[in-house]
Amino acid sequence: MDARVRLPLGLGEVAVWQALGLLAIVALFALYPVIDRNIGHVSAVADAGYFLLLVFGLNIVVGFAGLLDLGYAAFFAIGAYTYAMVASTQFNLHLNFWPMLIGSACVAALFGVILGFPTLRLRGDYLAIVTLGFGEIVPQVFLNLDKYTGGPNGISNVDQPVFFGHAFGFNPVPYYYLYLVVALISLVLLNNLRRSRLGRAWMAIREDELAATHMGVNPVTTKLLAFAMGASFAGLAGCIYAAKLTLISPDEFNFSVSVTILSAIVLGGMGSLLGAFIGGLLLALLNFMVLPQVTNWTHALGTALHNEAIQNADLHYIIYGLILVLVMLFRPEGLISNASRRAELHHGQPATSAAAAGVE
Amino acid sequence: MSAVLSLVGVETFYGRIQALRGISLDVRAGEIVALIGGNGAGKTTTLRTISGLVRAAHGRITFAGDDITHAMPDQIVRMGIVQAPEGRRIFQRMTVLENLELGAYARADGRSVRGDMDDVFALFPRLAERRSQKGGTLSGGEQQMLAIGRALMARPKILLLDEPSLGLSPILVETIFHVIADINKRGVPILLIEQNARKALQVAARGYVLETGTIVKEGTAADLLADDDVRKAYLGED
Amino acid sequence: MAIFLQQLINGIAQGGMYALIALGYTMVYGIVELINFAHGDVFTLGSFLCIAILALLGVSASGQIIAGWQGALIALLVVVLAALLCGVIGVLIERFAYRRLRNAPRLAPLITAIGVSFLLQGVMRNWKGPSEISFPQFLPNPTFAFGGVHIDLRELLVVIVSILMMVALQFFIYNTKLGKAMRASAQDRDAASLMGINVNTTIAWTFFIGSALAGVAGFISGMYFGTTMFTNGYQAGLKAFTAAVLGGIGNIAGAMLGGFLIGIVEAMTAQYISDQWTNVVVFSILVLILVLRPSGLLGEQLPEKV
Amino acid sequence: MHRRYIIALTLALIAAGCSQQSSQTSSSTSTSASSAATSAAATSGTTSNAAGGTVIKIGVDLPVSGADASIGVPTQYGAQLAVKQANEKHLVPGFTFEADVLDDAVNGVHDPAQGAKNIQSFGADPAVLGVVGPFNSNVARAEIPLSNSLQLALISPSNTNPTLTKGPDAVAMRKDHPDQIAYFRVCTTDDIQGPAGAAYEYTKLHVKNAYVVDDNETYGKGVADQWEGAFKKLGGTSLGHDHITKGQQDFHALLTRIANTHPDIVFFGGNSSTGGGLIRKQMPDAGLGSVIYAGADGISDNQFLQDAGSTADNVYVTVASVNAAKLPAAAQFLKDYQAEYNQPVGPYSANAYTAAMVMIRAIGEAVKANGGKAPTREQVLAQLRMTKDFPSVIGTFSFDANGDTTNRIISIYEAVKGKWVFVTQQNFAGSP
Repeated sequence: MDARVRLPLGLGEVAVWQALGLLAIVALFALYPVIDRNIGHVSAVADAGYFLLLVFGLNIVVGFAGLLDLGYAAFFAIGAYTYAMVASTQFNLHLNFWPMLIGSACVAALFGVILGFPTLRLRGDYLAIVTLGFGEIVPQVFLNLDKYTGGPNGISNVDQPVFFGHAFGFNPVPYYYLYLVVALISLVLLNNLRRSRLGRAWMAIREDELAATHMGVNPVTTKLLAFAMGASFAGLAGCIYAAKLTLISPDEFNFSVSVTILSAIVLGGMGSLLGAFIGGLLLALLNFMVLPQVTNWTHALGTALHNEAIQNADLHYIIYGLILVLVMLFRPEGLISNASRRAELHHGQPATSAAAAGVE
Repeated sequence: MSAVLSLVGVETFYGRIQALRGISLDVRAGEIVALIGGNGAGKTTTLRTISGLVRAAHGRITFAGDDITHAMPDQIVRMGIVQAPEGRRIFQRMTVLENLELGAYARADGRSVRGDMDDVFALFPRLAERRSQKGGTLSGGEQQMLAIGRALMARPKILLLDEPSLGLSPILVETIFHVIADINKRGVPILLIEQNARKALQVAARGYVLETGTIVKEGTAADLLADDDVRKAYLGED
Repeated sequence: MAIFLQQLINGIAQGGMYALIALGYTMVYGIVELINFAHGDVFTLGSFLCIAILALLGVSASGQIIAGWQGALIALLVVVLAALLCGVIGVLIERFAYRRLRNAPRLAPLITAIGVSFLLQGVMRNWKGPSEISFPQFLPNPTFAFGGVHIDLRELLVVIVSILMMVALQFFIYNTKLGKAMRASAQDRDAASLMGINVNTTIAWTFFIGSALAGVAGFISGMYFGTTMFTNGYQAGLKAFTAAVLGGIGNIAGAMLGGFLIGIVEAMTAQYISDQWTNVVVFSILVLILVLRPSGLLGEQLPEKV
Repeated sequence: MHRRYIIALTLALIAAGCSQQSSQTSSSTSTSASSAATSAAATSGTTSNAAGGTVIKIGVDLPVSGADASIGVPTQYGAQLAVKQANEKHLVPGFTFEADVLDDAVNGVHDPAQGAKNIQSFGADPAVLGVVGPFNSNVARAEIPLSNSLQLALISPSNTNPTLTKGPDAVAMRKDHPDQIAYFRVCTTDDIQGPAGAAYEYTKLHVKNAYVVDDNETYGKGVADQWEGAFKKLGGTSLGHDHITKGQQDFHALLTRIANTHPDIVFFGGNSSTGGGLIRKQMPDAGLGSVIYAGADGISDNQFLQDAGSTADNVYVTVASVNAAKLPAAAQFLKDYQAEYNQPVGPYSANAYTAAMVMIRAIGEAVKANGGKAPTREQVLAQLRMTKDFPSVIGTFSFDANGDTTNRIISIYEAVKGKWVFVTQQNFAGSP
């Protein structure tokens, strides 16, 4: 009854309707700039691209390897600054964008290892707090080293990519396709990575580090690889981000960025690639398109009603906060989660403590 | 003799996994009842369900005629159903004295607490020596004494003991079982879970055998000790 | 030397505020193992509530000084009301946003806490607008000088109030029945239930006390700085949290020590290194402490909970 | 099951996002990377007067929320008033102007990246022929390369940092069209403002020892350096120079350090939104209550007065523009502004009005040159570059080859018991 097709690139076997749905989504994304001729919209949707890359990267660290990272934006900053410093008037270096795309990813990965190394022994909340510390320190260092980074002004005049003689300029469409291509490659890559030896090692570490070690998983290299590969995605995202905006400043990489990326993963469903994708897309749309509109609506409503309070109302924070709370309350395991995981998580009854879970 | 504590058709779930599949048992006034069974049979879950730490999805639990199926854990303790849980679960960062005081937490009669503490110290002289030591620094046997002593501080109308002899040296096991018998002699009925089925059935009046969430056998302790299946499965005899 | 002492006073005053906020973090973490990201915003909300209560009492930011017992009475009334309101808000947050998730995957309550933080910031932003708002400084502020070092009443107030609060809290935790119930619930929630402790009520009380202390911090911070802003809780919260970790999370005395140390480190960094590096220094300390001694300065080295 | 549901939801959301966008022609499509980033309170207001004809939009990019709002909003009103009057007076027959306002403040403070995103938004809307803004120099640094590349005219009412128009930095920012400047400003620069303030405070207030603090931004650090250099040249002593961090609230430690050097004056380079008022407020706590506090136009706003409260006294600021109240040409403007908004003008309202008027005039000329048809952005720019002896409410001026105004007037104000009081103004028209 249920006809199934095998997808290429190791994406596995899915039902026909799922394959068609997937195809429709890819087609929709591929054609979006043709459908919507408004450059401003394309630009906003393109910006969802860097956010998705960040979500993919953090998903390796948090979702696959179970290492709670609250300062992931630091690597985004490192990637963006790497490219901005070598491809702008800052030092009058103008390295080419394409090799630097890889270069930024490598530098970010290197810092992933450097910042990951001291945290290897730490678990759970302690790890989260150390990464939070790094997330605060890194942008502050960029802010203070103004001789190299332009301080609070950031670095402007960042070079834009040129693709076989075709300059990207300020037109968002080429950036949109660049993000789309990078995101699609990343998805395929991550999907295969998840089922590779390394991917299984990450999940083993996530479920039980001690047991994984006994099974022959080297926790040091496994964790460092998670940090490095996770950070490399942030490096990629930072590089394209800096090139598209032609400007970066340390304010762009604060705690709320880390938090938003993390909430996309948790919202989507921890450890699930599809979940990360959906969560990332939903939050990007919410933050880049829907919520900014809400402010405009309340403003328009206030103007129409001649009510200054409504005119100046800013519901962005309130709505965003409410969404996070409500989704977590009603679907603590995220929007996408497989059945076994759900069963495991829903056992809790009001009077049962976390310790009780150990009884079964 | 009527039952003090009675479970009728109790079913308990952890998520979708059913841990208890219709347990019915009674504990009557003044008796020790042993609950024996293998790992994962549902013994601890039974006690947790009685104490209200997990909710029974179906069935009824009554205590002295009152329905306590849906009561909160603290209410259940206040009614006099007191448990010394598996693994002792003493408060590691509190002193022996503080642990005992917490045992009496639910009691309204603050004045007699001091006297009861002396009784506990009389029962376990080791605890008296270590009264201002942190719980976490005690040895396993001392922790078990503290766990039982703490339960006694609540002046239980019924005592639920979960694996009191687990991990103790043979001498300490003897001591603990003496104390259990001693407590029972004062008129406190006890529901006892034990890995050491032989010892348990030796002090108990009656027993229940639990397998995968169901009671497969019940009877007087003597009958169970004599039962072939029980001997094979739980007493290590061929 | 005088300058060192003067900076020490600055550090202790600022540290007292961090310590008060840190107490809430450490109590809540101790009992439910949740980094309550909304706690910093409850602190800011405390300042906002004080401003509102003062307005109701007819005290505005116009700079009127109310001396003597009248001023003291108003201050007392405001701080008590703000603390009560913050406490109630803390309890409501726990009841509606966290309790359901007590046994959910660890990240779920963390995200919820962040959501509540955004929600509170949003409410404050719409309430008083998105810029700095003035906090009425209605108390006289005499300065006491000795040996080249001066301390004013506000600084003295900050230090005295925070130390008083901490001593009271320490007494409460160790010597009252509820305090013991809190410690017991923090160590083993199930075992606490088996002692007849109502764990839900105990956790609610923990949030109440922690949030009420944040409300007190909101008052003294408003008096000390004279302004507040809806985003202040974020930085203050992070620093206070650092203080809690530095002292050993879950440890009351540790939170106080950590708070004062962070405040002093900040002041000394501003004096002897540079003002712009204070955050880097503070967060570097956080990282170093956690890497070298995860249990903090006063925390006990216990096997990790998994 | 729910997978299908979520995919449907995603598609619905995308669709919703698109339709909302298209129904709101004037809305911002860009936000900051920060989740908390919001385009705030007064954003995206569209002023239009249905006079008929083709709509030409003038973008307005200013910080109009948070601590910057108290100076940003009156500036915005200045620009909007110009647009309204242009429509009423049919200054360009056959065309209706619209002011399209975008906020460049994130969390209540001006943000360069947000500014850049706003310019990209304006650039994407073909109806936008020019932009009034930005307010802050660091935002300008982010926007100038963009506007140069897009050849979209950018006229700032208030940017005072000299490196935006002069020197190697300015050249680097015009890399796409080095010879076709697209950035202009109607106020003078900090190489005039800083020394003017220093001279006033050194000679008139007789202060000799200064401590300098800045917020480390383009504008703040720039004006602080200019002030400090001039102050030392006059014979004054600089006891120290520190940078503060954006978002900082506690300045007690810094002020104690400053108090230890016993200055006569503390100079702050920066904005009210970056700490200008809070520092003043905390000065008495460190024993600096009677020390003179000075700054430049960045703190010449109501937010400063509000933040500083009772300490808003004995404070001197410079403003890189005329005091409109002193100019006969501005009398009508002041009256109209009061009538329209029922509040007094801000320090840069007249400048924004002038910037918008210059823009409208250039568009009008371009329309004429184009035979009555809507001009291109390049044509508007060409007209702007030719602006000569333009009579405005802040005096008659031309744009020089760098896009700077030839009108070089510095006004000095003093905060007296919580109010800004005009002290004097000086014309530096002859200076380089």
